Amino acid sequence: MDLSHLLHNFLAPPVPFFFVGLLAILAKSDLEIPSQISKFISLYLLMAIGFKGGVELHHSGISSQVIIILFVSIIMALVVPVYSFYILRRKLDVANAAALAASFGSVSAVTFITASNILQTSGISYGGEMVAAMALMESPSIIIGVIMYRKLAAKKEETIGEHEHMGMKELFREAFLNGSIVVLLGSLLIGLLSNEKGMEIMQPFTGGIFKGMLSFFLLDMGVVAGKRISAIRQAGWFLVGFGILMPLINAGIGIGLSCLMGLDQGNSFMFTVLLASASYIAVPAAMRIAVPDANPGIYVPVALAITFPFNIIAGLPLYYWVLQCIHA
Amino acid sequence: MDLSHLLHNFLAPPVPFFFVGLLAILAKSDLEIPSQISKFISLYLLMAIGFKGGVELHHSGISSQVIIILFVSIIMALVVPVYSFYILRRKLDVANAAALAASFGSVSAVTFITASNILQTSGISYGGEMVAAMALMESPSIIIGVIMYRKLAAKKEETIGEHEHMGMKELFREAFLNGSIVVLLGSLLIGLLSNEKGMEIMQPFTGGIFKGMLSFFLLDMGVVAGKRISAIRQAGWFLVGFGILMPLINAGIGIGLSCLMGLDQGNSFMFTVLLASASYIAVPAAMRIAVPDANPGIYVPVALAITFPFNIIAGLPLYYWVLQCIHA
Amino acid sequence: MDLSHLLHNFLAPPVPFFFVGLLAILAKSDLEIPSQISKFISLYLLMAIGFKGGVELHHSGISSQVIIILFVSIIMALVVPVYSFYILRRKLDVANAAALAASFGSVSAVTFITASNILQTSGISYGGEMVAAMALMESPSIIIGVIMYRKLAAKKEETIGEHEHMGMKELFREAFLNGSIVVLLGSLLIGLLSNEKGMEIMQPFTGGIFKGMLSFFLLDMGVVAGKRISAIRQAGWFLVGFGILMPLINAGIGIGLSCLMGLDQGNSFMFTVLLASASYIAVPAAMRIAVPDANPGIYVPVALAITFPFNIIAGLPLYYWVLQCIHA
Amino acid sequence: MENDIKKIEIITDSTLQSRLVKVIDDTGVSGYTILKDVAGKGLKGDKDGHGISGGFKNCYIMICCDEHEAHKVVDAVKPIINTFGGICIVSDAHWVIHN
Amino acid sequence: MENDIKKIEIITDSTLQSRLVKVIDDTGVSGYTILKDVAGKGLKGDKDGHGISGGFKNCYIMICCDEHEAHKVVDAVKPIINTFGGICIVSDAHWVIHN
Amino acid sequence: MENDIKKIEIITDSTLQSRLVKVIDDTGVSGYTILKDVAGKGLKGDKDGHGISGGFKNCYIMICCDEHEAHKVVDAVKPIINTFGGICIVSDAHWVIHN
Ligand SMILES: Nc1ncnc2c1ncn2[C@@H]1O[C@H](COP(=O)(O)O)[C@@H](O)[C@H]1O
Ligand SMILES: Nc1ncnc2c1ncn2[C@@H]1O[C@H](COP(=O)(O)O)[C@@H](O)[C@H]1O
Ligand SMILES: Nc1ncnc2c1ncn2[C@@H]1O[C@H](COP(=O)(O)O)[C@@H](O)[C@H]1O
Ligand code: NA
Ligand code: NA
Ligand code: NA
Repeated sequence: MDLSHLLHNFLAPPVPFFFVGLLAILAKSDLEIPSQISKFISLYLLMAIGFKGGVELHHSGISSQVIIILFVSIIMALVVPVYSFYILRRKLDVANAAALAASFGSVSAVTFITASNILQTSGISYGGEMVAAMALMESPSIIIGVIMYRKLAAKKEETIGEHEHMGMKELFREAFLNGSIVVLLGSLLIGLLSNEKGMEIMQPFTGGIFKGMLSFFLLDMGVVAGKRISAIRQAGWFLVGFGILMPLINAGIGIGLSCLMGLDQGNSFMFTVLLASASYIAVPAAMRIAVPDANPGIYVPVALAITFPFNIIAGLPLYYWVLQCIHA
Repeated sequence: MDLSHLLHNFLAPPVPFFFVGLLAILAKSDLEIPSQISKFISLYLLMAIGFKGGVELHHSGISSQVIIILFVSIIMALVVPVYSFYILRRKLDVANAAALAASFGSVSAVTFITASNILQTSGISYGGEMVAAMALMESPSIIIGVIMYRKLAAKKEETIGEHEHMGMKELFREAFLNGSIVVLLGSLLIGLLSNEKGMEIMQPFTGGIFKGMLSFFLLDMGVVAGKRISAIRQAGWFLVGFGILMPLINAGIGIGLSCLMGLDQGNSFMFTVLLASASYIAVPAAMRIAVPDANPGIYVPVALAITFPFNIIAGLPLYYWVLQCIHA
Repeated sequence: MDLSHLLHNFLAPPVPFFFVGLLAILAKSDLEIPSQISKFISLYLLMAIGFKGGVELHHSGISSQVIIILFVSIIMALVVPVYSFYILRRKLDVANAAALAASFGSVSAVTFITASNILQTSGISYGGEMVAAMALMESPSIIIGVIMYRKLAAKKEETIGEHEHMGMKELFREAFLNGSIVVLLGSLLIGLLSNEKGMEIMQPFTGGIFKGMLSFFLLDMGVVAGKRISAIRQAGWFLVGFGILMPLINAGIGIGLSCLMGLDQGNSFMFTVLLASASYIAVPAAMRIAVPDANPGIYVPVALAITFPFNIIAGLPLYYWVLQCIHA
Repeated sequence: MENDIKKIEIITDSTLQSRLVKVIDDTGVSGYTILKDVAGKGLKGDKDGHGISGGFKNCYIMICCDEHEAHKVVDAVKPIINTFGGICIVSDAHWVIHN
Repeated sequence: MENDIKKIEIITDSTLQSRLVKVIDDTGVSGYTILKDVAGKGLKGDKDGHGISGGFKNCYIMICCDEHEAHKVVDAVKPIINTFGGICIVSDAHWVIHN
Repeated sequence: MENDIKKIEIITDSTLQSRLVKVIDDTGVSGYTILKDVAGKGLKGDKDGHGISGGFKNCYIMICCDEHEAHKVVDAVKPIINTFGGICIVSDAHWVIHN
């Protein structure tokens, strides 16, 4: 599949629905997806991708390469927020830098799923371990972000009353047991344990209607990105630049590491996408409580209205193309 | 397919679910479809019908007949509210007449979809341009309705404070950019641009589960119609008559115009249904603001609890039968 | 299919999703399924199971055995609450005993559906009349429960003002016309009247995505059961024992009656499951009003957090195994 | 600001909503406002507002009216709340706009 | 308890929400709270909050502010409510915490 | 009408709901009412109540209790609101019915 073919992919569903949502909001349409529906479709997508990943893993087995991938993924989820934090500190205060760094250390499931969709249309497969990697990369950066915030914003903490201070235990629970991760990991496990019959049985749900549900979700993402876009102007050029350059840098690192680990094209692409994407669901929800003096009006729009669309529009084709050149 | 065969269709899903909902409410059951679910399924139906229409249009291409159909559709969407208004003025005040006239100038997507379902079971196809026609017919009557209201209810307007008066720009936005139209047109465009692969990929979502989702929606329509039916008694016989005769008159005009345009049986049927149906979603929402002194307790039940069920039960089979006689 | 094969079934979706939900809550995850989504999926499941049951019944016709099954089912729905009540009275007051007895006289649709799923994976069929039996068994126990409460808690009633006292007519409406029953019966009827085409058309919706939707619902059931589980401790050991022994006793009676009626293995299993399951939807909703001084914090958790999981985990395999031994 | 009114707020089990609306309608007040998805806790235990099991959701009904009407509403609502549980509170407010 | 404030409550058709929010924002108040799924009944008939037909749902907007701001909000909101219907009431309350 | 009570209203980020409920439960009040889908705007920016991104939704908690309990609730809630933002207001009301 050459680049023109790839670009063509962006005219086929699901991706263009993102632009329908985005343009609708920019044109001041009243289009709105009910909030419980967003939640439902997001859980559905996690369930489907988790289950399919588990099934893949069941087929491939847990090789030493799988272990390496998972290990490197966790390491990167711990390292990315650290250097992101120091870059961000040049312009942001500790709280906001920590929150945004955590966001970039974590992953965006929808970016991952959209990427998997591109692979599928190109007839390239990827391993179930990438879904496991995604699950494992969601939370560590939350812990790192909070630790950096607590260490480096010492004075702030004093103002937080003793019993309001979130204990480490509570923090870990918040980070590792939020609903999204539980559904993703649970479905992965169930996929892993399912016999062939279980897979066939779930196919119309997890496979058949998947693209349609993803289209619907991307429509919704477009709406939300459109609503958050005005916040970008307040955020200023530094953050816009960060939201675009950071995924490129992380993707570069991802491509390098994939080569070192000897991953095939599919896995390389998915690993790169994990590094390049930023979380706008699990991380912001945790940061509201764990880093209360960060401003979600800053850190969410960067991940949601800059990095996410950038990845969808330009990043994914670019990473795909680079990896194809490497693997050709 | 003869008439008995056609009537038989009304015993197969999705249509009978409408009666389940209706009878449940008349028997005072507490059956209720959660409101966000209604919104979701309604967006789903628009997305599916839009996408399928776009795909059809992609196949057929945009011929001169397509242009003619779209042109005539818009003209009718502008003309129907005018004569409807003058009929309604015999009994209603300007505001209510304008609002109800706008409703009849516009279309009901669910009636259209139910009609498309009848064609499908009969093995007759219709062109994607009919979906485009539906999209184009949704809004013009809103503008016409508001203009008539403003011109003819001069005194009323004075009571509306200067800055409350909805500017023409805002009115156009309200009319042409409401969420339903955006999703319908966006999906149409995406269908139009999709390659074969995109179509296949969406099939289980936009095709497979479509009938089931429509069944669910008609169940909901039955519930809502049942709840609005008591308002009919207050509305009086004039409005009941209008709600039944107007679709018949408009269907007659539709059948005539189809013959003049030389449409095939499928397109004629869909065009007729567009003319015969009345809007109970986009138009009422716009009228609440644009014609604030009209009573939605009057104009919505006529479209929703009289014209819609009338079309579903008697209208569609009738129009189908007449057109079959003509095309036989 | 031997027992190991059967146990294997519990590792394939949908059942393990129940445990994901349950464990998530016990681990204090914030996992939550939006309430309107729960309602939607529950209506979906009823629509699908009703429609499929109707189609089955259409195929099999209404034989004398069907009549016998329906008759016996109603009788049992009237008898079970009576003996349950007297068992419960040993520890509970009249109101709570009546409410809980009504719950056990009625059925759990999700238990029924999960059971049907086991049969399907085992390649065993059951008749559409079992779905009809389920519909007929939902409500009678509500009436019986309320009658026992009113007869035996005479003093209580005096405190309830004249016009608050729910009339028999209102009670019957509440019992027989709640939304779930209407959708179930309506869909059954539509399935019964559908021609072959209607069935095929609905297949992707009522069949294809069914397992996936059930998985999602069981996830939700796990969450709710997890939340109600703490109430069990307050309920005490008597109720825990009741919640486990009662389904066993009723299942025993069900197996006996199935033999007497000469049912085949599939029908026997489904009939047994109907008797063994307890309602946590229709009955509690009716009891809130009809038996206002019963404590829903007692009677719901027994049905939802004890009997339901017990049946799913241990009951269904056990009943299945016993019936297989009998029919082998 | 302008007219003094009473604001009545009722919170009780959802299953009672239609019954309450009926008696409130009968008092002839000009309007009321309803919230359907209300969670909470009271003497009858936790209502987590969950969608699966029946009977764990509240409704909230608010009525603005003059003092005379308020007495009528309270009298109509009282027996229902007394029988089935829930709360009803009244506070003072002022109409600013109502047409 | 601490500072005296005014609590303004507005209930009207959902379609007016964005318009109201705009004029309220313009008054410079520090915040407001919105409920989107509100049913009810008033002079313009029943709003059953149903999802199918447009125009049968209310929104509820609540603003806490000092008396001076309250006058500004009421002046901004009044023409909208007067034109399109709905209610606006004001009552007294106290800030306990607000940072 | 009958007993004087205090009505406490708390609006803050949804993620704090379980934490608030816990401290409120500990004060021993007889009940509270919760709304889960609350939008709004405050010092911490817009909450459009959207379902996709975490942390853009509020919860609303209302407690009716006597003045003594009200002090306990406010004391319990204050540190949380002070740390994480949101508002807490108190107003006067009267029990009409409560059993
Ligand atoms: N003291 C209270 N303050 C606020 N809401 C209450 C209070 N007591 C009860 N409620 C509400 O009323 C509902 C029904 O109360 P009950 O019947 O006492 O369980 C509860 O679920 C709460 O939502
Ligand atoms: N007296 C009232 N008390 C409480 N809510 C009211 C009252 N009047 C109107 N409302 C609310 O305001 C909405 C719009 O009012 P209206 O424009 O008069 O129909 C109604 O649907 C109710 O939700
Ligand atoms: N002045 C106010 N009036 C009404 N609601 C407010 C006000 N200030 C804040 N809120 C609500 O409290 C939420 C959290 O406030 P904050 O933490 O200041 O952003 C907001 O999203 C609003 O829903
Ligand atoms: Na990342
Ligand atoms: Na029309
Ligand atoms: Na039973």
